[in-house]
Amino acid sequence: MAQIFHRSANFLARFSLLGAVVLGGLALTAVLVVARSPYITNERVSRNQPIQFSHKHHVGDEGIDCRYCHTSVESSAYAGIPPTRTCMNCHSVLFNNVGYLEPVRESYRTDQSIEWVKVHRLADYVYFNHSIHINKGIGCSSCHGSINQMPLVFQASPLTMSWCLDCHRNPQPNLRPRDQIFNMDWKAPADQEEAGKQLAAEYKLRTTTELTSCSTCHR
Amino acid sequence: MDAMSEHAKDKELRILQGAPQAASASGNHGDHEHEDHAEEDTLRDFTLDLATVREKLKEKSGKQYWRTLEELAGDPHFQDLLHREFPRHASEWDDAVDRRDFLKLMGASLAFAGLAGCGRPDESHIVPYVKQPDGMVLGKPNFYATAVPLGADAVGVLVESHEGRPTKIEGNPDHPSSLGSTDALVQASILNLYDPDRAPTVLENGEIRSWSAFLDAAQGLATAMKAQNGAGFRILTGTVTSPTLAWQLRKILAQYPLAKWHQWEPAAGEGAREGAKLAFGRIVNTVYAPGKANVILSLDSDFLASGPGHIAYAKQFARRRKLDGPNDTLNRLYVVEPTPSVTGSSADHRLPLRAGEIELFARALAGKLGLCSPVPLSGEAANWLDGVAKDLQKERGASLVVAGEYQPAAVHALAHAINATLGNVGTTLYYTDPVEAEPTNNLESLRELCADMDAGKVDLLLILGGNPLYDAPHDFDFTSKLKRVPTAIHLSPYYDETSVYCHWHVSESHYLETWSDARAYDGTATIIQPLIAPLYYSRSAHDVVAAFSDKPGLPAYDAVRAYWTEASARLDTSVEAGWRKWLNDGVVHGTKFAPIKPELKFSAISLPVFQPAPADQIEFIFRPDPNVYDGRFANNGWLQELPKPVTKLTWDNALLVSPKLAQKLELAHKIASRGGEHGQVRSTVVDVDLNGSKVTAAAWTLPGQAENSVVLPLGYGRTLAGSTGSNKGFNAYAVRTSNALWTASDGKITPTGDDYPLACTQYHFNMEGRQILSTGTLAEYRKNPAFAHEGGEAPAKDNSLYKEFEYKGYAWGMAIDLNKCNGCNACVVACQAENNIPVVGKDQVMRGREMHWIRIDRYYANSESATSGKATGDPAEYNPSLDNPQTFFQPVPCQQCENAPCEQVCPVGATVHSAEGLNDMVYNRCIGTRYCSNNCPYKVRRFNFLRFQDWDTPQLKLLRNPEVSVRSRGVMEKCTYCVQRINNGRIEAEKQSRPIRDGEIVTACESACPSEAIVFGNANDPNSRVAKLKAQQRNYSLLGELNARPRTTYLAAVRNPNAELEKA
Amino acid sequence: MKEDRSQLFGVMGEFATPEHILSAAKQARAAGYKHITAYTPFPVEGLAHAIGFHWTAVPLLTLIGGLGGGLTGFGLQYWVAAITYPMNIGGRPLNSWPAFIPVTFELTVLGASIFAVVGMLALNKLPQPYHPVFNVERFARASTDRFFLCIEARDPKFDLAETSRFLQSVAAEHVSEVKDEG
Amino acid sequence: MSVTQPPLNAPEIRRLDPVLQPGHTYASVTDKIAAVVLTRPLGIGWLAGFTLTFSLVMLLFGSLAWLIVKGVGIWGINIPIGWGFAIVNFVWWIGIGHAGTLISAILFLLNQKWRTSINRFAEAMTLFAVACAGIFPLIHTGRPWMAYYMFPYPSTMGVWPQFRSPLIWDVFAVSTYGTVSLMFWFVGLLPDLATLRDRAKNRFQQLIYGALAMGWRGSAHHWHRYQSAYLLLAGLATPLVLSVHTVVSFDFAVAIVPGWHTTIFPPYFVAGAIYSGFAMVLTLAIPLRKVYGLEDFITMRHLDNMAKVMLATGLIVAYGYFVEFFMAFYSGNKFDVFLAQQRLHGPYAPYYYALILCNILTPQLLWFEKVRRNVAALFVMSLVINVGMWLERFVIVVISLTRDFVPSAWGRYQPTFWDFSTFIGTLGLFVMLIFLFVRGLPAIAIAEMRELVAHESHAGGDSK
Repeated sequence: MAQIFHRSANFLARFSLLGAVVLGGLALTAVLVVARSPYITNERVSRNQPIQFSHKHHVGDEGIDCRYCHTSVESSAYAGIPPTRTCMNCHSVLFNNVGYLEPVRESYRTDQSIEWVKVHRLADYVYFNHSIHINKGIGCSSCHGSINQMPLVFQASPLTMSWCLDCHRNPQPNLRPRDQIFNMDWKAPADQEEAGKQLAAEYKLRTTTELTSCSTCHR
Repeated sequence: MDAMSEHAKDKELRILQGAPQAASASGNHGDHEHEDHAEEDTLRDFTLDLATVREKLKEKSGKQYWRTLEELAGDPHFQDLLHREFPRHASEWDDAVDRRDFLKLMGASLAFAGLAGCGRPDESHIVPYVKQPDGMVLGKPNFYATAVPLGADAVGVLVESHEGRPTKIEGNPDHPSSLGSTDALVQASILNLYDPDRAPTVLENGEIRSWSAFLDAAQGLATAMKAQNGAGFRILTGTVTSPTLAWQLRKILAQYPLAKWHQWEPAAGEGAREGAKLAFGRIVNTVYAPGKANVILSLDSDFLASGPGHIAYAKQFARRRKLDGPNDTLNRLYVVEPTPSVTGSSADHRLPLRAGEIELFARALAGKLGLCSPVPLSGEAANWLDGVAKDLQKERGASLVVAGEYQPAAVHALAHAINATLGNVGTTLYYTDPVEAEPTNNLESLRELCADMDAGKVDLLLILGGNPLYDAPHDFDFTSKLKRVPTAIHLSPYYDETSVYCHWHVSESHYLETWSDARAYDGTATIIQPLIAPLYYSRSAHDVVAAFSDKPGLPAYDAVRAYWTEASARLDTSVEAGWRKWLNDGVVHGTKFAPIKPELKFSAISLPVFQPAPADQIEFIFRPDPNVYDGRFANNGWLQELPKPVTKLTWDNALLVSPKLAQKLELAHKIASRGGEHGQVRSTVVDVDLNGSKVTAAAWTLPGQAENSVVLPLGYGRTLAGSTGSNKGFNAYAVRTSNALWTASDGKITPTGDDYPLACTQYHFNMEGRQILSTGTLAEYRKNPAFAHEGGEAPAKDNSLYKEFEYKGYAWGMAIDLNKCNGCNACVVACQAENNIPVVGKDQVMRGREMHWIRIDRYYANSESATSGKATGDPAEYNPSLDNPQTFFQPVPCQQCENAPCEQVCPVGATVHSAEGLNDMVYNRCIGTRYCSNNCPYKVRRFNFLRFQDWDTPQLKLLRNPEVSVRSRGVMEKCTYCVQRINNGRIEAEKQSRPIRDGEIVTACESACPSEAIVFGNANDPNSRVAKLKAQQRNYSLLGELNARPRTTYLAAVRNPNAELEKA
Repeated sequence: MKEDRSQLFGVMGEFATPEHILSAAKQARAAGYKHITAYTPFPVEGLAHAIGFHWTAVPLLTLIGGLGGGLTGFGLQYWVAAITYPMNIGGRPLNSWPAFIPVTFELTVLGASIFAVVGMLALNKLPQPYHPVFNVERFARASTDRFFLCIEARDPKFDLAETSRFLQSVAAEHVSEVKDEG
Repeated sequence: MSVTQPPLNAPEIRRLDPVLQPGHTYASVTDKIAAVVLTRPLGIGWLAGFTLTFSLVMLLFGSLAWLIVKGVGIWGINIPIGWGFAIVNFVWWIGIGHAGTLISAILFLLNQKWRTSINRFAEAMTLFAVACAGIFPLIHTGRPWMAYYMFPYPSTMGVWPQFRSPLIWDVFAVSTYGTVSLMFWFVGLLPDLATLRDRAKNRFQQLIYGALAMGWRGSAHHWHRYQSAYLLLAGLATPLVLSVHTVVSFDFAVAIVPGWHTTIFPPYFVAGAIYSGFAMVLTLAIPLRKVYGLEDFITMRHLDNMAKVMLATGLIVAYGYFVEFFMAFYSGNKFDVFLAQQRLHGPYAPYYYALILCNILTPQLLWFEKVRRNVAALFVMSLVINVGMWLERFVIVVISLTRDFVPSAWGRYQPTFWDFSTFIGTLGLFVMLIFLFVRGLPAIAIAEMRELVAHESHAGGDSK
């Protein structure tokens, strides 16, 4: 009988089989990697805002406290986005005629809200509550990063569920004394391991099982 | 499309969003924060968006509404005009802007429905306030006190508001009609606010008019009327308890001396008024104190579930059913009634009698008590009477006889007399001046009006609320008479049957949209304050009446203020001083009526001889439907889908007949194979010929119904109720005539041969000898306090191979006292409102897919299974035990089993146990295998077989509770003990690092329950109420033998029958 | 007509029955040939032994695959249920090992089977669509009803003429050269 | 029997037909079987059948599309009956999928020569049945697009499947079974693909079969490893095939629903599976041998043996039914007792009686050789048994759910159009795949037939 395939077919056949397996593997891995990439999590993606509001300037340079604008952060689930009036408290006097603040003044004049682009988008269905985190010694920068160095705010953490879980399973490394909560430059001290334990006790933190129960975050 | 992202959007409604601003008590005209997806599009190109919205919503509802918006809200000329004409209103009209925002929201939400993209969410926006109202903390609901007016009563409530959206109604503990609880109607009334079918604006002969146009017209008419001194000016209202409205009306009558004010309340009986006249020569209001009575006899009165004060009565009554140990005592309730009611079902002794025979019974009782010559009774009634009479006499001063609202004057008079002789006046009941501002005989009042209309004496008819065209006695032929009236003006929330025949229709504001006031059953007044600016161009009765006064356009707020400024004099305080407190407390202090001591001018002897209809004659009685009442709630999906307390029917009314009669007339039930016992029953259709007119109805065999008495429930068969309520059931008004408003005879029932599918959520009523609802008598309980544990019982905790999980912190648990539950359904609707539970519609209910997280099972304790042994428990198969069965109710929410069978079988861990013992349900993890539901012995899990949630109707988005995920299609859902409330409560406690206090967290069902039957709390804390209840011997767990270890347990029902009657 | 650059792969004898090829193989072996292969339309008992092929690694591979699969299976389940995210599932213990058995078993079988099949193919150097023997015209019947014995050129004792004669001597019906194109 | 009949060594089967009609050579069997694939023109019958089944497959796709659009609500399921046709069909198909591997593996280990001519298409049938079955667990979920949650993969949520759930066991059991069956089938095919390659009539066939054959040349080394691998696979597939339906039965046995929670389930499900499996093999074999004139290879002996297997497994199933009742009353568990009564005179009693008729009474005819040798009778009976086994699953899955613990929640079930269309669709898919198979691949293992020829002729030689 005549030879059906050329000699090279042997290599091709084996190579393609192997290739298929390898490719499949790579594809799967790729999916998993992308799911964790900024493309999906929006981590470190900064957004253009209607007004080039610089947290760096207000927080870092002027040293304005977070709570001056995000008033309900200690009491409510929502930190709260400041109403135009809050801006005007200062800007009716300061820079009260610079062009780039016109949108603020306009909003105040016309009673039309400023539309900020949302930066932190939590996963669907999670019921996050700012106040309890603040009250239990989790500082702003633990999740939001060094806002005081961000001219334009970006999302500093992946905000994925497993990221949340990391801390809910072992909060100690992120616990701070109450007076450090709003300190953007807080760094864990050398003895954080020890301090963490003490703070956990002081704050009466709930057990890991309690903190990782589904209904702690999902309803 | 990806349902997940739809969820997300909905959750985002939390930080809302251009809801029309709340004119909240603090008087702030708050702006609002949006956090929307497609928000930007809607802003960039507003007009385009408006277009799309209009487009989208045309299919939905209220075409005119959208045209109006174009013409009114949009059109600047119109605005100028307004500003010129009524500068006083300029400010008010500014909220047209808010309406635009409202549109944006709707545009956005509609966009959600469409572009809910899979995968990567695109940019979304945060739209903060420009000036944030003081006292508003984003994400924290505010509660405002107001009242829900219904008939001759008003229930004080606290309304939960999220960023200006009223979302949930709770009872107001400071209010006498509520005492902190609510009922199904009150809970559901909030849905009417957001009803997309509401009349959107003012119409003149179907053409859209502005309010100002109406004011012009009104003024025109007013001058004409003035000219003829008001002759031919008629005002028709329902029962009015609003002092302000009455005050305004009286002023009008003063201005137009010849004008007349008529009243027609279709579902309120004349008996009480006429009976009082008969007994005391004047109309009085009777206030009961069931809590003080040891023996109560109800003469066809459903005082636990309907009529003024029923919530308070239920509470007081239930407190007397409290049973902590064998030494406690119970009160005793006797009920004589033609058709099983909630009250009758919780009676210790119940005697089914035709409504017409109740008077005979009352006379007989009077006779026994020596008020008149003895009246012979026959059969069971006779020895029943002896027992009751003895019991009542035994408890002089601590007994109570309550006459039913739909019983004739004589029965009421007799009740007054009997209570007097028993020395109950002043102890278990007292009298006050009537709560109604203008007590009149409604029937005569309407008759007179009709006569005048017929005689062409009426030139201007002002119908404030109500729907006489639908619910007036049909022999009055209101329609043709209304046609003779040159100008008829109708104020009502919907463009309904009556509106069609009126020249003007004004959309009536919901009580959450307007200022007003109302009196409770004991006279206590409450200022009704708006929580939200009107969603539509609607107005209140105050506005309409003012339009004819010399102060046209006087806002409701001013009217109310004005009245109370005047009235406060009598309260020795001033509005300035009292106002804020009144609003805050939800009651105007010092307005409760003082008891009066009317002199009894009546003796039973004086009554004419009474001859009851022959025993074999079928009597037809009319009763308001427990859910849609007189028809005004017909378009309320929650109430339509709510299984009626005793029949468990939904979406329809049916002719209720007794098993015996059903057998005689060969009326049958066929259990459809679709849905079956838990869904669909096909029942015989009959023609009812009555008073010369005819109606076709589905017949429903109801155990416990008096043999020859049939019930025609009112409120159905509406033709213009709205998309939800139209053409449901049959219209009993069609055969209701003025001479037989409540009880008719000489009618005929003839089966047509067809049958009709009825949606019945629980057809099987027999427990098949399983340990489901433990019941006993007080005697049995005293003999064996642990009787509930006989039959199946949970295995000991330690006989498991494995180590038990320990619950060290809180262990949430619930105890439901079956001794207190009367099956009133308040919890069911409360749960629906709290947890964003969708309405699925009749077809889906008939497939056994209703979504209620808590259901109320109704069992007949002493009923035998059907003779054929097929255990179908089909009343169609007659057996004597169904003539007057003992009825029990059992609320069944998720049992939160510690060894949850559902959790073990879920492949993805979508339902797992929390550290506090909750059976968590994680909607976003659920893939919908329904394995958990199969494996749930209690069948409390509910599944979104289709997309049941309404994602499109923007109004309904405003209603949703932002604290609870809105479940998408294909997801299992169930009761979580209101985990959102638990979490919020815990967070607050944690912030103050203190333990959660007992009673700090209440579930929606618990807070609604008038009889305090449901108690929730931390079972680990021995001092908590729930732990104490669970410690009782009556405490047992449903199907304990399965060892699922439910956290929800039940306390066995203990009835307190009269030993003598038992013997007899 | 360019000259034939193909080199010799071996000579092949064709037989009619299993019995013949079996004896032929035995004799070839006896004659001291090392590199012998037999091609048959169906497995012929003892033929492998006759050409001196005894041990195969397939069973060992299968065992390894099975063990691997099983351990992975149980390990995964234990890790998920008891270590990475321990959750109270209906009051069942974290390590509900009886519930983990089915999956463990299935993965054992899966692992073993895959190793068996893939191992078999790999050891047989399959896929190998091209092979010199296919150059022999009559070889087509090797998959129908003919039995072939091939003595390869790399055999130290191989000599085209000598070996061909040997094959005829053991009653091969045809003897043909097996060429391998370069 | 004629003298020409080769006396097989085993005396007790001497009086039976041969597993292969005499007079066949290596070439003749090869020609006959390969011809079906390589040379025989497409008959009008085949085309008609294919068209019909193909349109049914379109119906299936239509139903699935609508399902995805609307949700599982288009089916008759409700609360309390959360599982309806989807799961019934799943169990039924999986059951059918048992015969193939059983024949190839277990009968192979038991060295049953008669398996040879039926194992190939029995295995094919297995694969196709598993394919049909595999559709349902996926689509019966409320959110099929989320079904990947059932696989263990490192998600950004840090959550994993819940391995205590029998549904997860299903996922692994069914996918393993599918994979192993496929490999088993392919390994068996290798030599035959080589045969087809070598006999191919055109370049196209050559390339296709050549590629699939992977260069198989039947060298002694190949055969040696091949046999060892095949034996091992058989050894692995045997416990696997038993485990699969055991796991499927766990879906019910592990739950607490009365009528599901029974220890008898695993054995009786497996028996039931084999029962229905053989029924289906008969349903396919009888027309197949007729149409393609393979009576020589699929002889009465095969049919007879399969009938006997059906009889045996049928009796085990009957025993299962009996034990269910016995345990209900013996244990005195009131829920089980109630359910037992329900089966006898509940609203669904007719289904139960129908099932008894199909699965227990009818097969008793197989005691008679006359029936076993009547091809038509066997064919009809195989259909009856397939129906019966479907009913059994319906009775177990649906009827148990209609009346469980709390009477207030009792309900009933009525399938909708979409329930039926989906089921019929899968039937279409199954038959269509069979149609493609018989024309694309040798329906009978040629190499093994040659082995058989060798064996028989050898035996014949002795008898001389």
